Amino acid sequence: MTAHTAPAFKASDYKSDIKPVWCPGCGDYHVLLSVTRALAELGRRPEDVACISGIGCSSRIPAYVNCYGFHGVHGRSLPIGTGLKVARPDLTVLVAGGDGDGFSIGGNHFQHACRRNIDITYIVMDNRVYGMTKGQPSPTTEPDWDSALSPGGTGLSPFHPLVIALASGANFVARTFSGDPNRTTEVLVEAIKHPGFSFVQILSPCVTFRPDERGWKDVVHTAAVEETDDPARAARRIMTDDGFNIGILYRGNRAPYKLTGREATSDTDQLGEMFAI
Amino acid sequence: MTAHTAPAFKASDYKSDIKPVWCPGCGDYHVLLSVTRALAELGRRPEDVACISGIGCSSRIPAYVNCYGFHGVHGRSLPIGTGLKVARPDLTVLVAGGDGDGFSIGGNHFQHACRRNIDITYIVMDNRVYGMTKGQPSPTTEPDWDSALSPGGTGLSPFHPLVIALASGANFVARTFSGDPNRTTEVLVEAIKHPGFSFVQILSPCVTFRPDERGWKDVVHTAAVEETDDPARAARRIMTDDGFNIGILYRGNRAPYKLTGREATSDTDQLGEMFAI
Amino acid sequence: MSEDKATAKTSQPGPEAIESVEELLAHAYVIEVDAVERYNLLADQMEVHNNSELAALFRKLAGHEEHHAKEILERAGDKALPKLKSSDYKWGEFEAPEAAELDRAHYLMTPWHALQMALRAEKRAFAFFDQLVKTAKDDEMKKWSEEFREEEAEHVRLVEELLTRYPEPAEDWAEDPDPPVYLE
Amino acid sequence: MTAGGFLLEAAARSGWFGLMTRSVGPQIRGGEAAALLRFSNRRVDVPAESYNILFVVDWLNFDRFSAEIHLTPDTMVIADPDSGEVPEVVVKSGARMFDMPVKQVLGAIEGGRPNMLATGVVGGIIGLPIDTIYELIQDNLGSKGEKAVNSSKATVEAGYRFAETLTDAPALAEPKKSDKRRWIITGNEAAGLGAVRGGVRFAAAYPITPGTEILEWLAPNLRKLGGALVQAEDELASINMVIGGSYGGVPAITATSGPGLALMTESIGLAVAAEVPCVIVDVMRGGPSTGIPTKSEQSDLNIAVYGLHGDAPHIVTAPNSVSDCLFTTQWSVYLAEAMQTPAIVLSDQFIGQAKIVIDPPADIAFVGKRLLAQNIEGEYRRYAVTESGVSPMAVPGVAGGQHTADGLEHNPRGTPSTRAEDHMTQMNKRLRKITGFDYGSHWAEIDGEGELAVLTWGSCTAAALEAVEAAREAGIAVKLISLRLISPCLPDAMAKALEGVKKVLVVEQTHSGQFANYLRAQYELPSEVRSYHIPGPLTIRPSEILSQIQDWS
Amino acid sequence: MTAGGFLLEAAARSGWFGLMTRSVGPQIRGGEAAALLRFSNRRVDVPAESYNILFVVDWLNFDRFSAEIHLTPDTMVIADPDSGEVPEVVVKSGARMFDMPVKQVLGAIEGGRPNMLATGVVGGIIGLPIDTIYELIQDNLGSKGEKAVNSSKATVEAGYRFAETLTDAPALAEPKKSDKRRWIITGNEAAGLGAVRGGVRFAAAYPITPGTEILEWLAPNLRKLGGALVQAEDELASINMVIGGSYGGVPAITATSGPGLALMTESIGLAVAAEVPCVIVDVMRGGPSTGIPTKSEQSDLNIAVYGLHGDAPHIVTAPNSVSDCLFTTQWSVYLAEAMQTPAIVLSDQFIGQAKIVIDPPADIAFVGKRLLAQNIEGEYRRYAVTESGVSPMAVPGVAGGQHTADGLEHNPRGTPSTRAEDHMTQMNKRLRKITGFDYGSHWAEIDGEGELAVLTWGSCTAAALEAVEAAREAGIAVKLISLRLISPCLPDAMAKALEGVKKVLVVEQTHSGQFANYLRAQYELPSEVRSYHIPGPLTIRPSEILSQIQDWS
Ligand SMILES: Cc1ncc(C[n+]2csc(CCOP(=O)(O)OP(=O)(O)O)c2C)c(N)n1
Ligand SMILES: Cc1ncc(C[n+]2csc(CCOP(=O)(O)OP(=O)(O)O)c2C)c(N)n1
Ligand code: SF4
Ligand code: SF4
Ligand SMILES: [Mg+2]
Ligand SMILES: [Mg+2]
Repeated sequence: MTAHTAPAFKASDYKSDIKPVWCPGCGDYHVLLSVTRALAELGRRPEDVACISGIGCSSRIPAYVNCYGFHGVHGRSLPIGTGLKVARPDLTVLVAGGDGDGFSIGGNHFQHACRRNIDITYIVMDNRVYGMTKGQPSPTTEPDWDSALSPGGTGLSPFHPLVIALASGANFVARTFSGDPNRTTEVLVEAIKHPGFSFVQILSPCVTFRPDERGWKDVVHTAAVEETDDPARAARRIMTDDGFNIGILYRGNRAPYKLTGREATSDTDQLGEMFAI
Repeated sequence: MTAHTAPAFKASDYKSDIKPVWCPGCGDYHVLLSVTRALAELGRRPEDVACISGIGCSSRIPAYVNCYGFHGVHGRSLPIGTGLKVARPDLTVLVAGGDGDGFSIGGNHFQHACRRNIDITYIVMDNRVYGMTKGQPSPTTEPDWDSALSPGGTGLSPFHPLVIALASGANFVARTFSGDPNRTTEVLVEAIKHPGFSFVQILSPCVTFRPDERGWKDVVHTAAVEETDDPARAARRIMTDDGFNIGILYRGNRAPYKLTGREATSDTDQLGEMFAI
Repeated sequence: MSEDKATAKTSQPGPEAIESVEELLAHAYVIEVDAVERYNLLADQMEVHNNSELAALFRKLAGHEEHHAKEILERAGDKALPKLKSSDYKWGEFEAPEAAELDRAHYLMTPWHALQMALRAEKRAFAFFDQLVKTAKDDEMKKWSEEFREEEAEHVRLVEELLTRYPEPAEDWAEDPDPPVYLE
Repeated sequence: MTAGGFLLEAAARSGWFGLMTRSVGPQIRGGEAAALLRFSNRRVDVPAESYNILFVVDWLNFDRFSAEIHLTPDTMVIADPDSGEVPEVVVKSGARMFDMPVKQVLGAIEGGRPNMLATGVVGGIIGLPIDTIYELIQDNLGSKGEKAVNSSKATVEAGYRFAETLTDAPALAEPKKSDKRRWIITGNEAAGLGAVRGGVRFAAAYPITPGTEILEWLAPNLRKLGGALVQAEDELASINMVIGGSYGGVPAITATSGPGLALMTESIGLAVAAEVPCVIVDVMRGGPSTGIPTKSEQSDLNIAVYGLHGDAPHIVTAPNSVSDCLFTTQWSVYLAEAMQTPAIVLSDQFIGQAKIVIDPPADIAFVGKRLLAQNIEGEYRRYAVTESGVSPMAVPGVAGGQHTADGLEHNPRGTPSTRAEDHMTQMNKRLRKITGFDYGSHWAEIDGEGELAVLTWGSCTAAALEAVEAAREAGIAVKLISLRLISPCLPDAMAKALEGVKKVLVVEQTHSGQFANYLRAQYELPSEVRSYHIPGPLTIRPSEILSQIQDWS
Repeated sequence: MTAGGFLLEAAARSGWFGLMTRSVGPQIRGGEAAALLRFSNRRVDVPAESYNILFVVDWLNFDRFSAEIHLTPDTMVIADPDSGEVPEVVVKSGARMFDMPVKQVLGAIEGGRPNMLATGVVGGIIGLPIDTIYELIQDNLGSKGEKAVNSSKATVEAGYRFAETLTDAPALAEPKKSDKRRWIITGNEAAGLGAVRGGVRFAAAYPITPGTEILEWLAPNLRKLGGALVQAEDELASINMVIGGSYGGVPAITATSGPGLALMTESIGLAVAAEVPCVIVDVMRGGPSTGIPTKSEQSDLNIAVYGLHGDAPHIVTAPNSVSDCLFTTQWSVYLAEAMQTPAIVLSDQFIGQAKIVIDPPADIAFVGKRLLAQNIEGEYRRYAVTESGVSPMAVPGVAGGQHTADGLEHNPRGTPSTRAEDHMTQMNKRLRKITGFDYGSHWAEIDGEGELAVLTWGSCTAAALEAVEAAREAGIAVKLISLRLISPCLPDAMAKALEGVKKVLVVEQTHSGQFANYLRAQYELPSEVRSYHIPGPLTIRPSEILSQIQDWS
C-alpha cells in the first residue's frame, strides 16, 4: 500500500462518467458507491487498480469505475483476474460480479481461486437471482422461489458461498449488505488490504425480479461474535447462521500465492543452449 | 429397489470381459473389485445399472463393468449421470472418475450435483495426481509435490473434497481406501442404497507417478467417532482430520431431488391450443 | 413500500458518540455531501430511464444540498475538520441521515415519491441533530447541534409545503405493461 | 399486455395477419422501447420496410430506433407537441406530423395509460373494430376489476375519437377470416412446441438471451407431458445432461445462443463420436463474443457447421420463418433420432422473438424414432458397421445390451482402438449416416424459376421472398432457394435445384459472408456468384435484396 | 534414455541428422512400445517409408505397429528365436531374418539391458563410432556409478560384436559435420522456445496429450526469465488467465489439444472482440471427441479457423516441420502482439513429439511489439478507429488510459453499443487489422515450379516435399506450396504463387478434406483440383503423395 505517499483521492475520482444501466433502486448502485469510497480510502492510484467482471447486471460495474476494467465473458472473471495479478503483481486487482456468474457458471473458478489464494479481492453482488436474463433462480435462490424456468421453485437448498470459500481456502471471508455502504466500505478496505484471496459477499437486492429483497434491510444484523482465524470454527458458524449475518467472518493468515524461483536469471539464447548436443 | 425379488448375482456377473489397461499395482483394480462386489450384494440387474465416467485412468472403469456405461469427456461425468437419472429415474446410476476429472475440470459439476441431491452415487478414485497425462498435480496433491509442470510443488493447500461435498449439500459422504476392499464394498453398498447424492472418496494409489502412495495402507485408519447427520459437525470434523480417516462420515436425511408436477396430464395437441386466439 | 426507516441494525455508534465540535462539523458536512451525491445519482438514474421530470427535480435537490455543504464549510471557518473514513462515522444507522434511500427509487416514480424521499431524509437529519442536542458533550456542541436541528426542521417544513402541490399517485403507479428485457 | 400486443391480437381476432417485433434500450427495465407492427390480410413474416403510423409516447432516445423505423413522407406521426423536440431524422423524413395532446388526454381519464391510448389511436386509424379491443380488455384486465376495465376502455375510446379527426389515414385491406382459430406465437414458443411434437421429453437449460424463452416454454410444458427440464449450472452441464438423458433413451434438447454453443462444442463432439442423438437450438444474436445479445445475426453458421474439433459430421438445420421454427425443430428431433447424431438448429433473435399471426399449423408426421436394439442375443455391438451407418442402439434396461458409449475412437463393440482400420471404418460410418439419409424435399424451400437464383437461409428467407415476388412483378424471373438443411450438403439436390440457373445471389446476415463461403466450399455453383452479406443488428430488408436483383438483371 | 535416444544422439554427435518417433500401446505404462528412427546426412523431417533394420525385444502385440513399420525384403529383422512366433505380417514382408540369442546375451552380462543391446546392434550395423556411444553412456549414466557404466558398455559392445557377424548390412552415407553444435529437439520443445523468443512471459496450463510437453517446458523456463506459468483448473480458466495476463501487457500463451481448444473458443472470441493478443498452440491429435490422443491428425483446421461464434477474425498459423515449431510459434507471438488479436498455432502430435537433429536455428527478428498508448492526454479511446485497424493499447498502470475492455460490441471508447454503425465500424476494423497486415514471405513455403502444384500445410509438408523431389527426379515438374498462415487468406499472394499452375493437388491428414474445402471457399484455385485426404492415425507417406502426382501427370 502506498497510501501514505499517495495524494488524497476522493470517491468521485474512481467513478467513471458512464451512467449505469441498472434499474433505479438496484442494490448495485450502493455497491458502486462503496467500492469507490473504499478505493479512495486506500488511496491507490486509479490507474493501478483493475476491476474485472463477467456477465450480468452486477458485472457491468467495471465500466462505472474509473480504473482499468475488463468486462469478460460469463463466469470467467476470476481466471482473468488471476492471470492479470500473476503477470502484474504490482496491480490491485478487484474481481466483481453476480451470484449466477460467480457461483453457477463460475463456480469452479471460485473454488480454485480460493484455493490458489492469490492476492485479489472478489466481490459478489448476491441478489439470489439472474437479473440480466430476466429472473431465473441462481444457486443462492431459495428453494421455493417461483419463476418461469423453475415453476414452483427449484426445490434445491441454496448454496453456501462463504462455507465453500472457507473450505476451499480463501484467506478473508466477509458478508455485507449493499444498503449499509459505510460498513461495506469498511469491509472492502480490509478485504483489499488483507493479503491473499479475499471474498466479500454483498447482499444486493434486485428490486425488479426480487422486490421482496427490499426487506433485507430489516433482517440483516451484525455478526454477534468476534471474527476468527480458525476456518473450521468459522465454517461451522456460517453453516448454521441465517445468511444475514453481516461482518468479517474469517481473517486467515495463510501465506498468499507466490511462485518461487521467478527471477530473471537467464535469457532466451541461454535457454536455447539446452538443446545443443 | 427390487433387491428382494432379484436373482442372486455374483461379483463376476458385473465384470466385463475387457481387460483393464491400468498399471499392475494400481489401486483402481481394487476399486473395480469393490464396485462389482457391491453391485452383486445389492442384486440389481446389470442392465439396470449405468456407470458414467469422464477421462483419466480411473475413468476407464465403465468398460470394465458389465453394466451400461458412458465414457464421456473430461470432467463432465456428473452432468451425464444427472441427465440420465432425471430422464430415467428407474436406473441405478453410478458416476466414477479421478480427482483431476472430478475436482479440477469437473469441480463445478461436483458442487452442483451435491446441491441438486439427485439419487446417484459418485465415486472418486483419488490418487492425488493426474495419472493419465503422466503425473501433474491435481487439486488434492500436496503443496510440495514436485513435478515437471509445477517444479518444486504448487505451493497450494490441497482441496477438501468431503467438506465441499458437505457444504454443497451431498446427502452421504464417505472416505475409503482401495486397499481395503471389504470395507469399500460395504461403504459402496450403503452409498448406493442411501437416497440422494452419495459421495465416496476412495483413496486409490497411483503406483506409477506416486509410488509413495503405496504407503497409504499404513496410514489409513477408521474414523474414531460415530457417523453423524449434522453437516456442520461433520464438516468441522473433516476439516480437522488428517485425510486418512476412513468410514461413512455423514449420512444425511435431506429429501432427494424430485421434480413436482411431472405427470402426463396433457398431450402435444392440447399444448398447441394455448396459442389459439 | 413500507414507511419504516432505512436504519435497521447497525454496529456503528450513533451521534451520542461524537466527541468534539470538529467531529460534529465534519459529520454535518458529510451529511450534506452525501445528500448531494445521492440526489445527483438519482438524477442520473432518471436520465438514463427517460424520466426527465424527476431528473430535473433531483438535480434541483442536489443543488440545494450543495449550497448547504458550502455553507457549513464557511461557517466552520478556520476549524480544521477531521477527514472521516467510513469506519469513523457515527450515524447510528446505515447511512448518513440525509442521504436519500436509493433502494426506494423506481424508474416510474413521480415527484410525490421524490419529495417523500426528501422528506424522510430531512426528518432523519433532524432526528440526528436532535439526538446530538440531547447528548452533546459540551455547550458549543449543543449550540451547533441546535442550529443544525433548526435548519433541518425548516427543510422539513419546506418539503412538506412542496408536497402539498403533488397529489399522491394512484396505487398502481409502478405498474408497467412493458415487460423487462432480456439482455446479454 | 402492451399496446403492440393488444393491436396484434385484436387484428388477429378480426381476421388479419400480423407480425410484431420489439426494440429496446440497454436498460434492464424502464428503458426506451418500441413495438413495431405490420398488418396484412396474408401472412407476414418480415417487418415492414417503412411504417405508416408512428405513435410516440415520448421522443426520448428515439435515435436509438431511427435506423430500424423507416419513415416516409406518407408516414403519419402522432405525438404530443409537449413531448420534446421532434428528432431531426423524423423532420427530415418528411413524415406528416399530427399533434395530439397525449398527456392532457390521459390526464383527463382516471387511470388512463399511454398503452391504451396508443391502442386506441392506432386501432382507430387502421380500422380495427373497437369491440374486439373491448373484448380483449375484458379478457386481460377483467381480473383487475371494473374500474381498471372502464378506464382502459375510456382511454381506447379517446384514441378512436382522435383517430377520427385524422385525414388520409392508411387503411387495411379487407381481412381474411378463417374457420379455424388462428394462432399467435413467437418463434421461440414454436420451437418449444416443435420439440415436444418431435418427441422430446427431456431438456436441460442454462438461460441466455435470446434462447431462454424456449427453455421457459419447455419448463412447465414438458412436465405436463411427463417429461422434465433441469436447470443446469452452465452450458457444459446442460449439453452433457442432454446427452445423458438421451443415452437413457429419452429424446432430449437444449437451447442456447452463440456463447453457450461455444461452450458446448466439445461435448457435441462427444455426441457425434458416441452416437447419441440430441438437439441444440442456437438462437443466434450479434457476435462475436458477448456481442449484441438483443439483436439478430446469422453469424453462428460457421461454428455450427465447423465448430467441433476433429472430423465430426452432424446435422445443422435452420428454420426459415417464425412459424417454421415449429416444423424445423420437430424435424430436427426426428433427424437426430433417426441418425443418432446431434442436430444444431440455427434460429435467430428475430424469428425467435417476433410474434406472428398464423393459421394453425398442420400436424406433421415427423416424430423421433430411434433404431433400438431389443431382444438382444449374442454379443451386442453398439457400433456395428451397417449399410446405412446407423447401428441399433441398446438403452439401459435392455438385457444383453450393456456396452460403454465412448468418445475415444473404438471398434464396433465400443472398445477403444487406435487402429487405422477402426478409425476409418467408424469415420466412414458416421459420415455415411448423414450423407446417405433421405431428407426428402424438406432440405430447402424452392420457389419459382429463373436464370437468377437467390440462395439464402434462415430469417433472411422472408425478406428474400418478398424481394423475389417484387422482382417478378417488375418482370424479372428469379428463383428462390432457401436451405433448411445447412449440413450435410446435398450436392445432387442442389444441382437439380440449380438447373438452368446461371447467376446466384447469396443473401445472408453476416459480416464475412459465411454462408457464401460455405456454399463455395461445399457445392458446385454457377460461375457467376454474388454475395450480399450485411451483419446485424438491422434485419435485411426486402428492398435491399430487390435492388441487388435489379442491379444484376 | 532409451535405445532410440542413444542412437539419435550418438548419430548427431557423429555428424548425422536423424528423426525419432515413438509408438505405444494403450497401457499407461509398461505396454508395448516402438522407437522409429531414420538417419541421413541431410535433415530429415519425415519418418522413413520403410525400415532397414528392425531390432525386436519381443513380438508381443507387434501387430499394433505393423501398419506403421513398413518392412521390405531388404529389411534386416533381428530377433531372438525364443521371443515368440514371428508375426505373419513380418513373414509376408519377405524381410531377412537374423536370429540373435538376445536373452542369452543379456543373461551373460551383469546388469545387461535390452536398450543397450539394441543400441549396440543397431549402432554397429549402421556404423556409429562406438566411442561416441561410450561417451554418451558416461554422460548419462555416470552418476549411477562405474558398475552401471561398465555393464552398459559391455552390453553395447556385445551388440557391436553381433553386428559384425551380419552380412549385407545397410550403411549410412558419410556424415556431414558442422562447426556449430547441432541441436536435438522436439517440436513441442521448439514451440516453447519459440514462445519465449517471441516475448512470451506468461503462460497458463491445463495438461492434455500431446500438448502438455510445451507447458512442461515452459514451466521452469519461464521462471528463469522472470515470467510465470500457472496451472489452471481447466481450459476455460487457462485461456482466460492468458487473456488476463496479456491485458496486463505481458505476452501470454497456452497450449492444448482439440478437446481443450473446443473449451476455449468462447473466450478466444472474447480476445477477438476485446482485442487482447494471445497465442494458443493446439497440438492436434486424432478426432473427433477424445478420439485417438496419441496419434496425429490435421482435423482441427475447421475449429481453429471457423470455430468461434459470430464473425471473429483472428490468426491461424501452422508450423510445417518439427523445427519450424520454433519459427512459427515465435512468429505467431509477433503477429498476435502486432495485431492485438488471438493467434492459434496448429501443430500436431507428429511434429510435436518427434525428436529431430537440426542445425542450430538462426536468431529471428520477430519479437512481439504491441502498439502501446503512453503519455495519454485527453480522452483515451481504446478502440479508436485507425487506418490499420490497430489501436494503441493502454495497459494498467498508465495514467489516463483507464478503460474497460469489453466483449460486448462497443463504440471506440469501449462503451457498449447496439448501434449498427458502431458494429460495422468495429467489425471492419477488426477484420482490416489482419487482412491488411504485411505478412512478408512467411505466409507460405514455396518450392519449385510446375503446372502441377501440391498445396499442403503443417506436418504433411515434409512428406510432400520428399514426394515432390522424387517426382522431379522422375522428370515431373511439381511446385510445392505449403501454407504457414492458414488464416487470414492472402488472395494476392496465392494468386501469384499459383501463376502458371494448372492443376492443384491438395494434401492433408483429415477425413473430410477440411483444408481442400477451406481453400475452395476462400481462394480462387485453378479449375483442376484434386484432394488427397487421409485421416490419422498413420502419417501420410511421401510415396502415397508421389503416386498421386504420378497418376495425374
Ligand atoms: C456463456 C453464457 N451463458 C449464459 C449467458 C447469459 N447470462 C448473462 S448474465 C447471466 C446471469 C446473471 O446473473 P448474475 O451473475 O447473478 O448477475 P445479476 O444480473 O443478477 O447481477 C446469464 C445466465 C451468457 N452471457 N453467457
Ligand atoms: C478437455 C480435456 N482436457 C484435458 C484432457 C487431458 N486429460 C485426460 S485425463 C486428465 C487428468 C486425469 O486425472 P484424474 O482425473 O485424476 O485421473 P487419473 O488418471 O489420475 O485416474 C487430463 C488432464 C482431456 N482429455 N480433455
Ligand atoms: S434487474 Fe435487478 S439486478 Fe439487474 S439492474 Fe435491475 S434491480 Fe439490479
Ligand atoms: S498411471 Fe497411476 S493411476 Fe494410472 S493406471 Fe498407472 S498406477 Fe493407475
Ligand atoms: Mg444475481
Ligand atoms: Mg487422479
